[in-house]
Amino acid sequence: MSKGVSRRNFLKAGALAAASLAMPNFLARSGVSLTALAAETPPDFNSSLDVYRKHWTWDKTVRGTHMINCWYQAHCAFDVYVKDGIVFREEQAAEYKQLRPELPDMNPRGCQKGCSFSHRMYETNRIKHPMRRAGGRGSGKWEQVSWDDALNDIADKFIDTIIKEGTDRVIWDLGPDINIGAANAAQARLAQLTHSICLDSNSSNGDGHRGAFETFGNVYMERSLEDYFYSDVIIIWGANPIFTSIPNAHFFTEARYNGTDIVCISPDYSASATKADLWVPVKPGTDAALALAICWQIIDGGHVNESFVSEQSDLPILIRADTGKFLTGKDLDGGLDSTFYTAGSDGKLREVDRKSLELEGYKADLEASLTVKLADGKEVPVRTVYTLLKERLSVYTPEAVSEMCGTAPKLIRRLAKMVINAKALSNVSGSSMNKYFHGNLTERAMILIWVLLGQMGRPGSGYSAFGFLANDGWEDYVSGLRIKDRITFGTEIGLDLMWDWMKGETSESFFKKLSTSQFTDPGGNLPIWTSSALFWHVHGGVSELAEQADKWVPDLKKPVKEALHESLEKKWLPLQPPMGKHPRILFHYCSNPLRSVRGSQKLTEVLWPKLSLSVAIDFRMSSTAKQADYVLPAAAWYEVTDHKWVTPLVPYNHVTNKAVEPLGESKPDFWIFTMLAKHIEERAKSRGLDVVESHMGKEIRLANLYQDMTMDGRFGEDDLDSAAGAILEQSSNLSHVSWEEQKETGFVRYNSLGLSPLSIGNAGDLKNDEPFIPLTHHIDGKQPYPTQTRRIQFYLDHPLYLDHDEHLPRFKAPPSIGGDYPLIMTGGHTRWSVHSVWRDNALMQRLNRGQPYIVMGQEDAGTRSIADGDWVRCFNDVGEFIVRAKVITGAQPGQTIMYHSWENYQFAGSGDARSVSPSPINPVELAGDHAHLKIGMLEGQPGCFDRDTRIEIEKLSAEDSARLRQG
Amino acid sequence: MRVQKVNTIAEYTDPAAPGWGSVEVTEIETIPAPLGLQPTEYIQVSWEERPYGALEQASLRAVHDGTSIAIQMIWEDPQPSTGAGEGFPDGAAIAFPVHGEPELMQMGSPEAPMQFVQWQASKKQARSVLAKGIGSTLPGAAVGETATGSWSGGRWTVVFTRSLAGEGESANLVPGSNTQIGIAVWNGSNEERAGIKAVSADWTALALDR
Amino acid sequence: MVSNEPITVLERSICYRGLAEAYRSPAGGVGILDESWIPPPSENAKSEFLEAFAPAVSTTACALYQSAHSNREQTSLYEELIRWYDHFGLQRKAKAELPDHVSVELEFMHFLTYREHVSAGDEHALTTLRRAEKEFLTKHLHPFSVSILGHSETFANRYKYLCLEHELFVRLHLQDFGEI
Amino acid sequence: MTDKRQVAMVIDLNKCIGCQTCTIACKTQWTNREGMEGMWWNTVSTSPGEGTPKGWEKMGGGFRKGKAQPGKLPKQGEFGTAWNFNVEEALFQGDKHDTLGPIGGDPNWGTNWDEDIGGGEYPNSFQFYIPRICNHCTKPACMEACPRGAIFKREEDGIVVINEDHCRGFRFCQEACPYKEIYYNTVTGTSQKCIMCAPRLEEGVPTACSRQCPGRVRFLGFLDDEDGPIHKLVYKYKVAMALHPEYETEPNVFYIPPLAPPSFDEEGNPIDEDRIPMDYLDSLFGPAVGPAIDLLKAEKAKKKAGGESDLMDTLIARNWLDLFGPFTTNPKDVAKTLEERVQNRQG
Repeated sequence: MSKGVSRRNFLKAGALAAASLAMPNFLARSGVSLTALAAETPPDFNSSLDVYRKHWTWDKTVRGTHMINCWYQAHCAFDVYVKDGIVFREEQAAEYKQLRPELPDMNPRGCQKGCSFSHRMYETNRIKHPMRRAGGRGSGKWEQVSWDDALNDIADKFIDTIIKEGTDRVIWDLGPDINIGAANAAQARLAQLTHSICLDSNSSNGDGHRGAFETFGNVYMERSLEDYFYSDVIIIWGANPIFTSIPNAHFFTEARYNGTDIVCISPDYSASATKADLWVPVKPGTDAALALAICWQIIDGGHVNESFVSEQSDLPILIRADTGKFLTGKDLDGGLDSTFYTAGSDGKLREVDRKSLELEGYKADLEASLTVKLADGKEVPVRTVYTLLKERLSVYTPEAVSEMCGTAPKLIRRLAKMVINAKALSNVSGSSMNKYFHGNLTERAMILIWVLLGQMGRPGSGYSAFGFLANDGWEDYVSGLRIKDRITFGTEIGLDLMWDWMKGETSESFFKKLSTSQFTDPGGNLPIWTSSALFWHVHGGVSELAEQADKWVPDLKKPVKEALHESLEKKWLPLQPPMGKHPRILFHYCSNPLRSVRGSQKLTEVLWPKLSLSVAIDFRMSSTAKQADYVLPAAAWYEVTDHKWVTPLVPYNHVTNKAVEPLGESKPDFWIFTMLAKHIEERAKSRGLDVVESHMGKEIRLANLYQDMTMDGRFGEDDLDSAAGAILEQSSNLSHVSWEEQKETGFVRYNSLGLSPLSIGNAGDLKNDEPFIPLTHHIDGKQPYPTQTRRIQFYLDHPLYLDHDEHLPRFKAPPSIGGDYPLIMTGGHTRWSVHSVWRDNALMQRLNRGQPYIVMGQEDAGTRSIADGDWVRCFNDVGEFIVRAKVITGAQPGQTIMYHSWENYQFAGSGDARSVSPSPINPVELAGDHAHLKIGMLEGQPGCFDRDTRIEIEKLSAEDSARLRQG
Repeated sequence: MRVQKVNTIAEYTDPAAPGWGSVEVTEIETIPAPLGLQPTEYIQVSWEERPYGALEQASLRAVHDGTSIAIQMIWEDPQPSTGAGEGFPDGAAIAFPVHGEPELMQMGSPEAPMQFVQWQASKKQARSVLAKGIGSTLPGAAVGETATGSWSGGRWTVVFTRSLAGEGESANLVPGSNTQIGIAVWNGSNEERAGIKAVSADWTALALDR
Repeated sequence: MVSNEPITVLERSICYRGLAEAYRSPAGGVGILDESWIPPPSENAKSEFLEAFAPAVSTTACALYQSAHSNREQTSLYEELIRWYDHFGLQRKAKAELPDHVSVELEFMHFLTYREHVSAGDEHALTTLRRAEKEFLTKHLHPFSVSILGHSETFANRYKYLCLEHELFVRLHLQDFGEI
Repeated sequence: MTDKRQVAMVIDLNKCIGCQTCTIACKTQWTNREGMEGMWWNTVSTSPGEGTPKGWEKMGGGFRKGKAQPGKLPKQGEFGTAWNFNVEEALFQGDKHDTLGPIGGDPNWGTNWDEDIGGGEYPNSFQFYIPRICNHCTKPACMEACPRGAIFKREEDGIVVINEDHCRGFRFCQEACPYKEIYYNTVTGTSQKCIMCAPRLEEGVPTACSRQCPGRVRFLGFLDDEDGPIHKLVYKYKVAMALHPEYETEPNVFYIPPLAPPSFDEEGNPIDEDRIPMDYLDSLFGPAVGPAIDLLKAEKAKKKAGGESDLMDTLIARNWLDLFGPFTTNPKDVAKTLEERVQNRQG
């Protein structure tokens, strides 16, 4: 009997009568009843150390991965260790097969972020209940609401907006982390069933690879990692793989041991440069000059692979001296303006074959120069693209280029020699080039090197731009699984595409048209897309920041705003909703625009006031969720079963399996979108609504939305698993292994590129037991390219390009965006997070500095008497932010580096790293009425630029820093 | 040193108990434990030039009530260290021979072990320790040992209690008979621990009243 | 019933059960805990409960997860608690609350004390169970309860008394152990 | 009597990309219990730099000419305190200006504070990443310093382990270790250190830091296994060498020294002068480092010219499992339970 505790009336009278065990959270592990367990003799216990006797124990492991856009370094199969319904550890599965004895295998994959996701999943910023804001937007005051209340309110506002103002006022802000699996298939189905607008985030992320698009008519070209082992020279250019391709990096360090020369071209002695055999420092944003110097060494030294360029590129094609345009059939004999000509050494013209690159022995004269008689009788001199290019490049001597990009002439010659003598030349591509204003010119100049040398389409040889590989069953599922085979797919879209199909267009150009149609009128039950960059600039007010763009960009022909409006009016670039019609509802799904969009301070000022509803769907609080009206808790990646797109670098479909129940009231995204459709249907019925017309005149069946969404109940809100399986069964490139087996192994190698518009551009034969080489359908198969001249095209005779003297590659100095300030704010993806998902994770922060910092060199810090760790103010004509300084030895004088994806709330004071980047639109990117310069999935849209931003940095006094940090 | 008989030691367990005022005080001199006797070369080398065990003496009082003994020990320590976090705690110990003639400086021997009760500022419970030579301390037999310390005005006052009789390998204290007592003091703020301490150079005779 | 003999082991176990239910839901613990101890729930019981225990809802709320009251990482705290429950043969149900929720820790004490009740007479079992109860209270439940009490001072509703009595009850149980 | 064997590790600094996946693998495997928040039994630092604990190379310990050297007791702040963050206030309750940051004000040191700072001056700066774990030395300074004999070296694999039941938290071991690889747990009052994943090795599973390294940087195996890669790299090719051999503890973790691109003259032209000063590498690895680097360069040139190189093929390790000697099991296939916690059961 215990002494000391006096009997107080803790218990109600009679409570002892019901004196039994009540344990809602537990059951006996051995399966006996709890009362039976209580009766057993207890195990011995002397201290809590006994609890740790069995240190490492688990109930089960499940194959999992992380459904986030790690892009170049995507994806890794993990074993997720579960005990008692809690994930407490994960470790790489590392069971990838070696393809060939001479090639390294892919193991183990994984990185420090993936290996700590279970820690992130349970952190305090996890959202566990639907929340509605209880104060002003961004006030940080929330109230917990039930799913029903939240979804009913959202459904009502959804319906009100559609009826009053139109279906194009509802916007799906889709971030880079959409998985092209079942989760975002549900969102896409809901979008296409309600004709609401999906934002293509690639343009506002600045990942558009504009130069590759202008040259190949397609951005998608990437090899598999094993293929790098066949290169004898690998150039890391516009990328920092040691930071941002952690699971891939061993291929480069191992290739270096294998005798391959690794070259790193970067302004700073970056982490990737430390692993190179030759580091080539270059001034930020001036890489085009260096590339053109190499091109000139190739041409001047007589190293041009003439047969390759004659067959594959537009270099032999004739240009009219008077107009600077291609000589066309229309000019000569009133024929087509899509017929172009080359000339043989005998001076006779030959039509450029639109159906095949095969020359059958014909030899074009690369430097043909003759006069032709036009249909209207005019005599016009014509010359080849090659001749014009040769004249243009002759100025890029090593000595001249050294002035432009700061690289020493001897070093330029040594680099050129290495490139020219390479047997198999490849590049590690990132996405920093197209975050410079003239990034497109840089990439066109880089591609010219590979084309002049014919370094393409062979083992270890080729240019890599944008990597994307997706299942091709997704479109089928989104359009309701009514499209069985690919051909009928054409008829669904419309007859003109069918006619192209008949006319011998390649499947690639066919799908390019399909992807463009999704921005204008998708028909065929596919979602409507619009460029996120255009959306943020026009509706979000970001373009107002670029008012003074003409002061920063010397050769602008007209103010950016005017050029933008002209492009919209002339329908060069479609924008939905059109200018002047305000968006009303914004769903943020897998995206964080207030953190990622350059000049995002404008969004809360201009766009948010227009919104009647902002809904964030995420598993954690973020800068964007803080400003939302509703935050809906999404299940995390070990709490759902689904699969994710990858890139050809690691051509394996990766599957994550549900290891534990979603935390709190969080739900899989699939459930959220399907339930939203159910609530809209119920609310529509109760409000007596049935059919509504979309802004494109399509019948929106609100009263049967849930029925249509679930394909008459086949895929209800709890059928995520079978929906994910159905997508793969529809996929021509992933149905060779059953869905059950794919869930078991967690990864399976693609057995073909498939027909998704997001992968077909790779134009190669992807097999599941061979390294993959892109573009072989063009190089070997002689299939034409999806460009105006059906060739790799360096000459763009579009008026915008001619006006800005960018019809041919050239060097333009990086403009002083943001004003005339001494330091350039370059940037880069960080080692410490993929986008912002891990940026505020405690484990990652403890291995970093816990607070945002800007990297600068010793010299620049010295002249401003800034010491490592000091609080500093970074400012220009557009904005400012305060941050701590990190002074390193490797940064180039004049260069600062603001690494990517700090959340806004991690910055002291009111500004953040985006406040100084106005990102004016580059006028040439507004072209849209051209044979291949038109909008498509993830390509052909205006980009975003922050790497030319100019700033000044000043040390903050103690009082300033205290005052400013209150913000 | 005399252990006065009282009817119960209960009133003496509080370091500031008034009863202690009337108990005879014995000063025991202390010297730094010899460097040469430190069990490892590393400890000798790293404390060669570092002063330690600077305490000169401690004043002790002791009473017993026929079943257990209470010993009050007071010594100068300008800087109290509770050993919170990474710090080292102040400490003190009272040693008695178990049997035979244990050499105090050698911490006894296998044939002549000694038992001591140790107090640390970082812990509430005292610890009984058996020593059979330097570096050989093992948990001692339980002798109902307690120790409560309080610091004020630059001095620690600690009261140890333990039963007179001890089973197994523990030092037996018999009323009316003589035994010996030795002490050790650790100054936490000087990072003193293990063999780095101030010790009584030799045993002090201890006579228990009948 | 008011009397002054000491509380029996069974009564203590049922008190733990009542406290666990009180922290689990707005209407919890009503059937067991005496009104003089904790006033009965008013009509807006739900908002009172959220006002007291949902940090996302009110700035003065007190989170009911031990991880929010200690600087231990969640995953390591979960692992340790799961090992405690596992050591005594308990397994979490699929849809159970997280292992560091105060109602789950109270439920575990309800189980240990109930087991102590049915093990009357088996000295070895009693000492083992009491030693485990003491260690679990010392390492987890008591410091957690003291921290909850600290937060609850600013409460304006009935839960102020629940946190007060809960901490007192746990502290008295801890003092009862003395030296085992 | 089991014959004495020694598990060893070779870490290739040309493949380490400083991503800290090893650090996180170790943290989630071992140092995630009470009092271990600030512990990193595996760390990766950027050299040249202060490293962790801050300025450990100036903290003494180890031996000189066989004689124990006094060492400094590193503080938690020097290892880098485990900052906590005001997530609750900044995200859920905060008014507009509550910044999410470390509680307790602006830190000025952390476990990886000098990441990517490097040495020298642009454009001839230099840096490389160096992972460190306990070296499980053949002559452990920690074992010889402990007055209670609470540290012992296991016969079957040479792993140096602290028996936490005997440890009284005196921390002479922490001072005596010249690599400062021992941490103090203020909650348990005991010293704790890397145990070379002994429970994993006992099940044939590689250590967490080596198996989970995406850079494929770590070779693991027994030093005496003659046809294993470790023996070859350490004894045959002599390209894997001890860090700070002058500490005389005979560490059993060996490093392949780092190569670097050529440095530049005044006009920015590449010259073949070592970008990483050889005297700096000597100060880390001793005089053997020069010939090792020459051999690496020569073997790479052989491969570039189309020739064969057993050394290069060993370092490439095309088949990932070749890195791990006899330890090739996937942990998920191990029995569901790993019995004893090594620390306090042995000895």
